[in-house]
Amino acid sequence: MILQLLAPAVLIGIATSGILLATPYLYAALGEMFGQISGVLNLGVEGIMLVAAFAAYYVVYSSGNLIAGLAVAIVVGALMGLLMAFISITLKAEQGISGIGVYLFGLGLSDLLFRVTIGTPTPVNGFPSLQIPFLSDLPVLGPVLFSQNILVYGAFLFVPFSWFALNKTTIGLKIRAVGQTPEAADSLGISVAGVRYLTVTFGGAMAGIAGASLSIALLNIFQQNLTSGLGFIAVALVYFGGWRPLRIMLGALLFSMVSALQLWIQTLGLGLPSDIAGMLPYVLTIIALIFAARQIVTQPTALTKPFERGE
Amino acid sequence: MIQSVELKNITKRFPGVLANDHINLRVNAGEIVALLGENGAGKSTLMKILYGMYRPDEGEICINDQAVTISSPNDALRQGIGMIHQHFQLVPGFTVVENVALGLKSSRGPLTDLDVVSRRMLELAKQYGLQVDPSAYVWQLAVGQQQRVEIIKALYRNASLLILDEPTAVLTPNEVDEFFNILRRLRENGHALIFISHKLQEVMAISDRVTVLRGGRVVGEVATRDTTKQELAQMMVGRQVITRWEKQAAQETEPILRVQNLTVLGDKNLPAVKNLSLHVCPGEILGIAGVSGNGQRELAEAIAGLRRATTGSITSEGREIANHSPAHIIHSNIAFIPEERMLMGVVREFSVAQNAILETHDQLPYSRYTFFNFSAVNQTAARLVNDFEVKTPSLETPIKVLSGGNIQKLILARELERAPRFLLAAQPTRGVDIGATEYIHRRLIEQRARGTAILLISEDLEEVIALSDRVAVMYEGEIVGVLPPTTPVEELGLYMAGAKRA
Amino acid sequence: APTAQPTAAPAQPTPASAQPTTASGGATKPFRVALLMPSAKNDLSFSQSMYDALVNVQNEMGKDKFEFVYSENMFNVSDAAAAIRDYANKGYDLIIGHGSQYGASLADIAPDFPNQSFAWGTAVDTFESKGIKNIFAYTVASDQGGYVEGVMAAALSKSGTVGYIGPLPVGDGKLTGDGFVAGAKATKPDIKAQTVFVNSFSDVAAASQAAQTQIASGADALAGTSQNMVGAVSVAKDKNVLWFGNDVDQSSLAPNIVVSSQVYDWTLAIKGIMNNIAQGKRGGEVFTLTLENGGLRMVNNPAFKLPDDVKALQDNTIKGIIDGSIKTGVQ
Amino acid sequence: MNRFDPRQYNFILVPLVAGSLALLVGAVIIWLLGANPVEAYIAMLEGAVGSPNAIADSLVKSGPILFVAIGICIAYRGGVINIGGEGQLVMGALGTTAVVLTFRELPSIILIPLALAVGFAAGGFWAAIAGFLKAQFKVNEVLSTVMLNAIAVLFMNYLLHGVLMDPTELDNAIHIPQTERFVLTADLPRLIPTRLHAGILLGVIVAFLVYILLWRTTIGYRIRAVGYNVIASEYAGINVGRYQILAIALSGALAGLGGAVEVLGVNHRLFTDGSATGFTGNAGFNGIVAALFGGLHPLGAIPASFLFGALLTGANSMQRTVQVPSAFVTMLDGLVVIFVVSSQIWAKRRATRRAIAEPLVQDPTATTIQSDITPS
Ligand SMILES: Nc1ncnc2c1ncn2[C@@H]1O[C@H](COP(=O)(O)OP(=O)(O)OP(=O)(O)O)[C@@H](O)[C@H]1O
Ligand SMILES: Nc1ncnc2c1ncn2[C@@H]1O[C@H](COP(=O)(O)OP(=O)(O)OP(=O)(O)O)[C@@H](O)[C@H]1O
Ligand SMILES: [Mg+2]
Ligand SMILES: [Mg+2]
Repeated sequence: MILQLLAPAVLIGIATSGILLATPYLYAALGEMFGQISGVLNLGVEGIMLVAAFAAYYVVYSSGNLIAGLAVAIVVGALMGLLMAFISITLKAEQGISGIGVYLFGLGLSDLLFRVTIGTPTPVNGFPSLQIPFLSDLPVLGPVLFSQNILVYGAFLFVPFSWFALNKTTIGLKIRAVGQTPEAADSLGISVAGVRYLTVTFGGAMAGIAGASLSIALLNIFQQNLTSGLGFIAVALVYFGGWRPLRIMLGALLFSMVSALQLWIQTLGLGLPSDIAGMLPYVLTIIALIFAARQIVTQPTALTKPFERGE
Repeated sequence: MIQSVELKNITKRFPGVLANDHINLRVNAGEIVALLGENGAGKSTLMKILYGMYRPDEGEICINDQAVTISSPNDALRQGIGMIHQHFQLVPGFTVVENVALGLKSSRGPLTDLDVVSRRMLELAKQYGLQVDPSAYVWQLAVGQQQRVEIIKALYRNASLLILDEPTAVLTPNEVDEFFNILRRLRENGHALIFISHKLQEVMAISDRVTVLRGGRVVGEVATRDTTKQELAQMMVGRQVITRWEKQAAQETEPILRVQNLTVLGDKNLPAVKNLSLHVCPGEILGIAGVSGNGQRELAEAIAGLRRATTGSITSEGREIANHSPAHIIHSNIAFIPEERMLMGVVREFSVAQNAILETHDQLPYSRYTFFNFSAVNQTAARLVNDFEVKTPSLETPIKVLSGGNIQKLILARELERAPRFLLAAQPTRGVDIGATEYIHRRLIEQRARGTAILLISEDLEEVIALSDRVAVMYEGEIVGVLPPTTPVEELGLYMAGAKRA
Repeated sequence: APTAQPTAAPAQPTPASAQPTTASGGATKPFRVALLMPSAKNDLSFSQSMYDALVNVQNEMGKDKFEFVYSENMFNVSDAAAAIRDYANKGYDLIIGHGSQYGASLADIAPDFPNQSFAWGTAVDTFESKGIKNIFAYTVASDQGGYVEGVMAAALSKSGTVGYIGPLPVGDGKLTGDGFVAGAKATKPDIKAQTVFVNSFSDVAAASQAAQTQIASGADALAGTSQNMVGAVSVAKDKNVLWFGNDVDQSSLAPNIVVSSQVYDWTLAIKGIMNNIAQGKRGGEVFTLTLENGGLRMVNNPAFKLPDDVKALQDNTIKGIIDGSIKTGVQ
Repeated sequence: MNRFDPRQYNFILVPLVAGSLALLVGAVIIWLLGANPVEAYIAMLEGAVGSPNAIADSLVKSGPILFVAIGICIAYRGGVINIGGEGQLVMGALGTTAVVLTFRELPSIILIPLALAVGFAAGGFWAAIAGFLKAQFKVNEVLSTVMLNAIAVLFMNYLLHGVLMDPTELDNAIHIPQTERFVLTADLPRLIPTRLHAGILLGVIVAFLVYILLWRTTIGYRIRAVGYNVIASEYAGINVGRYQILAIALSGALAGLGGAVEVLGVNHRLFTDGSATGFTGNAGFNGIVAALFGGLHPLGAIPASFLFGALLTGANSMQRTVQVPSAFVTMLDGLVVIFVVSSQIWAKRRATRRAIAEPLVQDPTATTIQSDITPS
């Protein structure tokens, strides 16, 4: 059984679909990471992704303009992020629960809008794959790595970008400070709320791209609950990766590859019942969380704690 | 550059409290003004107003005789006001230079310029004697060094007025001396300083003028050279305060607590207590002196059962308690006054009565078959509140509303109620004003007289000397000397700094 | 136990419209139907197949003769039961619980409304054995369509591998898959026919990943059931792999690659039920859609150029299933 | 000590206002959808409480919400956030189902309590996993419970098209993922001749028991101590890990009981739509909101859950009457959650102000008391 899974075709297959599905995870998880590092847990990513996925899909459906679709997804995602920021930062609501509210709201809203505007799932032409000259001609690696659509490349470029932004810029310094010791940042005149608004809104915009990557790049369709829990996994990946971009990327790849793996196990007729195989990614995530939880040093200690001066 | 800062008629109300009541205060360049007062007198509130963290209800702030509005720490920094809080405002996961650079405009636009900051920082450090490694992580630094980082942060931002809120509470005598040297150098350079402390000898040593607050009002203003410690205490509390205690000499008998060859790992998984041995006899106070971070906390936690002992033994009345559960240890007649009362000593949201039975709630008469007997609980709580003069509106009041001194009294009452054979008191008076400190000291001395063995861990050398029968100095996880309390402070300081061992 | 009996409800005031209405026209009152669906009415799948059937009937009979209302996304039985009772109180002539989970609630409620009819599916139990007389059941032999698709897929496949993607290994999704594999094997005994279930009716990304897996493992003709298959179709379209749809005609999703779809036409069941009611029989009958009775149809995509030999094979297979000479082997 | 003081839990007004605001936003959306909001909300009201049957339906709907909400009160007081209600409902229902299918000859008087007990235990076990991971490995329980939800549902699906499947389904080759209908002796008694079953009454009783547990017993005292302050609890000799696990396990057990009640009282069999939502109706999430609504007090959870059940039942009825898409109901649900959780700040502020200001203002020694505050 193991041997069959180690066949080159299978490994390449797993890698290919792993890289594709890692795309929405990367945008959503890295965006969420910024919010969490600054101290805000946004559990509403799933809802934001849904609304943005619909928005992008709708624009592309009605105009065919992919760039406009992506831009609208970003704006819509940012607005939803802003809503989440307002609830959790200004109104200091319990973040785990307000996230569920945003999720339900997004789930309902996206479906509602879809129903009143388009109604039935209709495919659109999404981002075409973009062959990178020369590199895409490489044997094996070429098709896997260098003939994807632009959003896939973008997702992987977002990884070093995030690392750089966090560790090499002044705003990165502020974000980390605000999530670890908001009082310290506050005493230096840094607006804790301001930084958090920024990161959560940015995270929303990224969740917007994540949604768009599904509806106008990977699946090229919209349907009720298109994301099916993807956003929640993205949130888990942030913990999994211990708030570090590279590890989050590894987590995203691992998760999406294990999802592919369990489908391969079925495809090859290896006799593991589909539901049991389907548990693999979740069980794996829990196991990984056990290890991630040990990395206390990087943990944003103020995560989920609203900041109040003088207490 | 600030020539003078003047607070005029500042009033600040909190729900139910008049924290500042028409306060006037002036400080000039090249001058250190000390602010004195009991706990809750309004010192920190006044300073937070000056630093823009609170808005005053009335009154105004003048800098160089010009009225200014300071509505955020940012404004304060812009005006040249810096504040060093009692609880350091540092990001522990950052390096020193990152902490300094935080929030500054960078010379490289959106990118950090840590090299530039690091260079300028070292210049400043040299000028004022504030040596610290820019690339070290803050969590790795000793408290005294962290404080230097705080000062550097303020100076880097061109602060010419520095507010120092209880800066010495966590320093050793030697560190205090160094710290005062830094303050003097700042004063010579034309900085203005406001200094808050509960320790009168420090006020006498460093300040030029003293302002005393009581109940939110200014009750006295004197030049330091025209006053004495006794007079200041009188102003603050309204009576004389005892700082020296007469007590019977302790008997050397069979010890109650015996620690042998104990090794305990710290948070970073390195040995924090190394092969340490000590014993405490009935009717004796053993004081542990030492700079914080030398293993005192880990020692206390190991005795309390909160931290594993990797080797060695801890016995109480001959029975092994090392690596037993906290519950087991509590039931072996051992009591604790933990270091951080708000964090460890009480459940802030619980009422006074509920906190009074924190360890004994599952015992008769407070509960039977897991069901509470509320009248028994309230009876005991009422008696403790009464006996220990805990000022509280009611037994139902959430304890977080009480003052630190009163919370400390309740903890003391609760622990002594259990008639312990051994009491571990860690920092029992940290941040507590002199009135309450005197009260707590008296209770400890009384308990000693009843034959309880007491292990006193304190960074306040004065306190250790005043209460202990023997003083053990801890340095880097070891006891480097057990000395009589009559040992000169300077010599103790040498032991504490690791420069000398017995 | 106190609850051994179905609720002894006080006789519900019988609504006016519960007077036997004739379905075949002539009467002044329209025939009124209420439909509860587990997902959305336009899910391109199970729910839509019933919704479309009602629209068909309405178009045929006219809005004045046939009225219907619906509740979507009613999978939750507690919600559905409330809705069923509400519709019954409002006097609908026929209340359809389009999902096998509604059976218990119908059996609970139906006896209180003896002058109205209820129907549910896919199921074969009308509760007549429990003395309930006003419940119909309906089901579908989707293995037949799956078989036809398997035959065609095998015939069209160049790689020698075909695949089926299902939601859960249950219900009509499983039947179709079993039929598909049987049909493919019957056509080319050495063909590889692989099935994958994605454990969800709604996870589009998972369906798309499953299609990628199938294609990467060599499949060049795929079939699938459930609303999330739009994700699989999208991948198939990208990779130019043939697709066979189920439940409804899916040609519109990808005109270039959709070969054929197995369409459930519940019109047959609806009309059968209405006829029964017109004759005064309010329940007790089971309707099964088959290729034979026309409730199941293979709808070929006009835009796809189906080779003549495959078309002939399709026709023969359908004929064989209808006359019983071909058995799907499923059951 | 902390007896029940309605004033202290006067959290009801604020969420009520918040809920109304959410409905107001909903009205605008209905209007945008081209329907008449007034008509819609009248239909909603009628559907929720317009007739004995409607009231019964609302109460039945609130059943699992109530059980989850009571459980959330315990978890929350113990400082654990349990997002795993969905999975725990599923596991509870599974446990109950297994009992009913195995011991079908037992008389009701034994079968029902046994089935409920196993559902309770199964939900508790499932939640305890998250508790254990938190206590032992510091795994964030928000995430582990979300993962455990997914696993529970897959597990249920696995059993439902395997060993638990109705044998007649196997014969029919249709393979509908459901069990056979339970024996009639396993049906929970009806309270009045509607769908209202005794499970709802059980929920109310359990709420009272949990109230007593939390505020009258040492177990509750420890759970709350741990919830407020882990370090102080440890110092006081409380085994923090054990009580964290206990809090979330009890919380999950109650959710499990909710699942048990739902299958025994409403569905009379177990089935799946491939997700949990279909069977639970999102009760695992709505229960959290209802708990907040009720001020995280088990007695507050009772009216809060009923309100929620009525809201959802009414919204469905509104869907039928004015034919707005069902997605609207989901969205309205989200809006209510958002508004209610956002309004907590006002409820909290009022409570704090009372706790700090009131006793001190009344007490003549107020100023002296405050005058020697030392924070640590
Ligand atoms: N944010 C606040 N809200 C309400 N009351 C407050 C607040 N901050 C301080 N107080 C109250 O104001 C009074 C003055 O407190 P303040 O902290 O200024 O005293 P302090 O002199 O600094 O005491 P200490 O010596 O203990 O540091 C106290 O009664 C305190 O309880
Ligand atoms: N929001 C609040 N409501 C009620 N009381 C408060 C509040 N904030 C603080 N207090 C009380 O006021 C006291 C002083 O609080 P504060 O934050 O000023 O600490 P501080 O000790 O004076 O500052 P520092 O330790 O830096 O000198 C605390 O003991 C606390 O009980
Ligand atoms: Mg102070
Ligand atoms: Mg203080």
